[in-house]
Amino acid sequence: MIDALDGIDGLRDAASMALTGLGLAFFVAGTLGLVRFPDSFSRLHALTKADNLGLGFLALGLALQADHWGQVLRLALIWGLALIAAGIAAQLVARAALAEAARRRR
Amino acid sequence: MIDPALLYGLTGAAVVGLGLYGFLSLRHLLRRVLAFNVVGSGIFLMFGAAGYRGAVAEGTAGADPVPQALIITGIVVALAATALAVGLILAHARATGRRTLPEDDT
Amino acid sequence: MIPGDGAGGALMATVALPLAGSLLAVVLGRHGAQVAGGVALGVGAAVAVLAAQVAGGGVLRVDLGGWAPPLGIALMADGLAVAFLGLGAVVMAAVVAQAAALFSTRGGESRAGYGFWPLVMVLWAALNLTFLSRDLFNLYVALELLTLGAVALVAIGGQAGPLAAALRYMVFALMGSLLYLLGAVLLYAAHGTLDIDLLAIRAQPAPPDLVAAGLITAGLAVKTALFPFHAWLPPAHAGAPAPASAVLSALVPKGSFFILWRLWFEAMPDLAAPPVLTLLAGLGGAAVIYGSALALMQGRLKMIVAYSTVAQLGYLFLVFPLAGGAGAAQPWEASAWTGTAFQALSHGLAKAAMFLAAGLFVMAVGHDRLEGLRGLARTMPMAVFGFGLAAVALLGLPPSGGFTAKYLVMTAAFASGQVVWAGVLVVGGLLAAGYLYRPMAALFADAAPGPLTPVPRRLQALPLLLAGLAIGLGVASDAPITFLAIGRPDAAAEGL
Amino acid sequence: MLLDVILCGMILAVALAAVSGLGVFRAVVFFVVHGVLVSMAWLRLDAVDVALAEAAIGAGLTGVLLLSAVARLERLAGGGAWRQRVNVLPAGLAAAGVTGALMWAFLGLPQPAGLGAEVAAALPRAGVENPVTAVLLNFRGWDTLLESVVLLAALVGVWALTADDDWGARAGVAQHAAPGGVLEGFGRVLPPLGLMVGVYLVWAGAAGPGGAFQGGTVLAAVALLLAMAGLAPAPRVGAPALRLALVAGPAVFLGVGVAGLAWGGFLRLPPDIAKPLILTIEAALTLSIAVTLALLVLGRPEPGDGA
Amino acid sequence: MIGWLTFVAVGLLLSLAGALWRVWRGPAQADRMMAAQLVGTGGVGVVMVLAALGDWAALDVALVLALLAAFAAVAFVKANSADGAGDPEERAPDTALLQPRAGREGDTDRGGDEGRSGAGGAAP
Repeated sequence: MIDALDGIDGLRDAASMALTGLGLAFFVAGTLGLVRFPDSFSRLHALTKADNLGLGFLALGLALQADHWGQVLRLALIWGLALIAAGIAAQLVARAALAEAARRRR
Repeated sequence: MIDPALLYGLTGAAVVGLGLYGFLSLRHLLRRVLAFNVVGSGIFLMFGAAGYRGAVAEGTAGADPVPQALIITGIVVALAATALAVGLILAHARATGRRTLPEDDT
Repeated sequence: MIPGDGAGGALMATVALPLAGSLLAVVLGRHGAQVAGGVALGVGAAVAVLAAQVAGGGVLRVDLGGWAPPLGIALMADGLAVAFLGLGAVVMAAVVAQAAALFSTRGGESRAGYGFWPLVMVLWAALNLTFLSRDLFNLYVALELLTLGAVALVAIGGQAGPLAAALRYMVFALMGSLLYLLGAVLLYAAHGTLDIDLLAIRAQPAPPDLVAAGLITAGLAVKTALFPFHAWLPPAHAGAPAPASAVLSALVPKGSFFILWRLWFEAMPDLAAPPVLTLLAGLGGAAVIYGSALALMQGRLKMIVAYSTVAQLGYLFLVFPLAGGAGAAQPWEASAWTGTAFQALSHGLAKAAMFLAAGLFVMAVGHDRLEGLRGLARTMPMAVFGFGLAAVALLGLPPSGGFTAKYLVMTAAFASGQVVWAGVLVVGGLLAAGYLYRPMAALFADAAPGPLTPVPRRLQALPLLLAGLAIGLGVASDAPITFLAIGRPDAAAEGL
Repeated sequence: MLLDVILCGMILAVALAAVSGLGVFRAVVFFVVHGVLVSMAWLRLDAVDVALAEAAIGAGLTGVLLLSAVARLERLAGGGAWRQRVNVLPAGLAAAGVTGALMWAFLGLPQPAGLGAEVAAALPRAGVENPVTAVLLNFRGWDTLLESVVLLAALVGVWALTADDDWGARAGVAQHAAPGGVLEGFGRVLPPLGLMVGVYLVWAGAAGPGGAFQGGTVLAAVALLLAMAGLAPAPRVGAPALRLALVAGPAVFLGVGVAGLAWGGFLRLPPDIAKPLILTIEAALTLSIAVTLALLVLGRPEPGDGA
Repeated sequence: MIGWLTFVAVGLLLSLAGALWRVWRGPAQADRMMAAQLVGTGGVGVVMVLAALGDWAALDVALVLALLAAFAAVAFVKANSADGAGDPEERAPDTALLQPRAGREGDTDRGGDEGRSGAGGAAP
């Protein structure tokens, strides 16, 4: 019974390790995109998508480790807020980059 | 392995040094205010490290609350001073068209 | 020692009243002057009651919130603190009276009229707190409040010159605050307390204490505009409106000096290695010479008076080698200690009188260049006579308080064999005669003064009153001397 | 342990980058990043309350304040060749000297000393469970009262820099945003959530990390966003309601302090009613801090030129 | 589990280090702002992992960081708009810039090391 119990625990740990690992991978991808991509817009594209996905997986993975529901709720709220923030920031920064480039061309 | 308190304390001291260097050598007033904030955060890091060191020795849970309270007070006081400094810098720039103190302008 | 009972009320009122006044002035806007007048009366009464309590019952301690140090914050009123509170109350009363005419908000709420009153009352509360608090971090917050209030007052005029002066003041003051905070943090890290009396027990010449003492001294020296760091003071004090520059010059640097005084005589007396004390006094001496020399070369009256502040503040630093330092309490230490207190009080009164008088001259003539002030003695006799009396006090001629101060410090210098400081006093006095002669000559010149707006007599009485007090301090000097002895660190050793 | 070494390395690198190199904008961005890294460091040092304050103020408000100041300063005083640095050697020597002395002092610290035990001993009589809030609002309440007055003094100082004929106008520059645009959308979506988080932080401050400052800063950010998204115009400098809100925190705190004289001493909170007193003070303080910080970041009234 | 989460936290920190390089190098102001945005989001991630490692109360810090993450970008965007207080979306974008370019660095990178209206001292 006990090892069955830790079987589930083992499963839970394995799942959260996998998810957090995936999250980390997306973050690394986001950073690589930011560093390697040629121009502002493609960098913005890379970082916004990869990071938020990464954060989502990370939140999911950590939710498995949570002690009680309050933390899972907060993790979801954090991810939601981060999504909003990333979406807004990406859109506005892109427009600003466009305006800045336009100003430089004149 | 060196204990965390010492690591963060020495980092705080180094951040104070960097901030002080910037504060004394830079001429752009906004950068000097920024360097002032960097020195402030270095001081608070040292203070927090001392607090952490005190608490670990006494075995109380969490860092020593008195430095934490003083650091929060210090952060808010630093923000107030920064806001007034920025207001002054903008008013001075509006009056004289200059970003530096008169004696620093070549 | 009557901790924390009703007697604490008067002590708290000296700080709580100006705070409440500044809050009220922020809300009431147009009636700032009346609020400040009420606060000036209230604090005056509180200081009088406090003086009676301290004279009767000795040093008075209040543990805020009922929590004793090291957990809580303690405020303490001894003879020295109450004397400085008294200086603040008198100068502030005169400043409020003159500012009421300058920053009147009867017409409608104007910018300067709105901003001046809360700032000057916040400055007053912070200043009183620097005289009373026994907790290093509490003193840091008081110093920051003092700095923000003072910088905002310098910039309240709004022209380009004062704005640059306010910015330079802020840059120097922020540097001073950071160094002071660093020292306080190290002391807490080493001893687990920030209270001056507990530090006195726990301080020992170990690396953290030495570095902390050095940083705190450097920080406070920057804030007191000691010689190498004085560049910010003259343009700031000259650029501010007259009532503000009276407060800035007469009181604000004394707040940070007072903390330095407390630290070297009460928190870390045995840490004071003689070379450090001599260095401080040496910089003080250099400030006297350099400040006076520059005052000689100024064309504007307010710049002369501002550079005179740099010089006069230098005298205060002579107390460290004469009365500080380890070893048995020498008999002359008490007189050097009391003499420096007198110097601070008499300079405060005289300097406030001078700046208020300068404000009246600017009100009359429109500017403060010396050539424009020629012959003002005939049309504004009371203000010019007040300026003259203040000059007597600054020079240290008998019977002024300045003379008593110089006499006490000089006898201490000769008794302790450190004659060089006596030399500084003499040379300083001569140079002061030099830079004060030029404005006096202009004022009393028999040229016919040009067109000027009449200045009401009741305003002219203010500088005269303050200067009279500076003289009175010397005439009736025995009462203050005994009062200052209450709570002095080595009270046992009688003065010369 | 490796985590701390890397984090400290990054904090140092960011601090170095913030003070060296050319360009003020880059320095400001590095400072915002510095705020995020330092709030992580506070978590490693077991100081969650400070991490909250650093995240809200260091990474939040100070960044907004400096970023808008940079662009405004470029418009007012941009262009013209000028020397970035002067007296580099003395500055470097002084900085190195202070750093060396600090490290020598930190290494020379005797046995660790702290007040953790005293606070824990006095906590039952403090009225709140969170030791940091107990220190901030009871043991050292005097510091916190003065600090709220410091904020007010800074705001009055900033307002005193207004041009004479602009007095009485709305604080800061007139903000506007594209109707129905992304920014206005953000201004509609975030404030309810932000309000909830802010109030939660203040309320949670009694038992766990949080408190008037952290909550007040988040609420200030929400108010700023409403202004920046053009949804709510900044209040007029002379508005009586605004002035009462500004003064509420320090006034209530001072009032409770004076009332303490009846219980034996200034700022004395009797243990049995300490909690309600502290909660009222915190509510008033949060209101004042939120309003004051938002107005400090908005800056002096400038109705005329948008520049 | 603790070891793994520490590894993840270290990995996230190193990815932030990459973003720091972009903040230093990034030719245009917008690049630097993006990198700051990434550090913000990455910071939320690291704080979440630290909360799982240590005290779960640290989730509030991640909450505040996530809440305020977009503020720096909003302030930057508003400050760089035409009158310093506007919104970049108020004027129609100049779409000519978005024509695909074969292989060349995007137009925004050809600018000098400093963005034209960019930072600080005009003298590089």
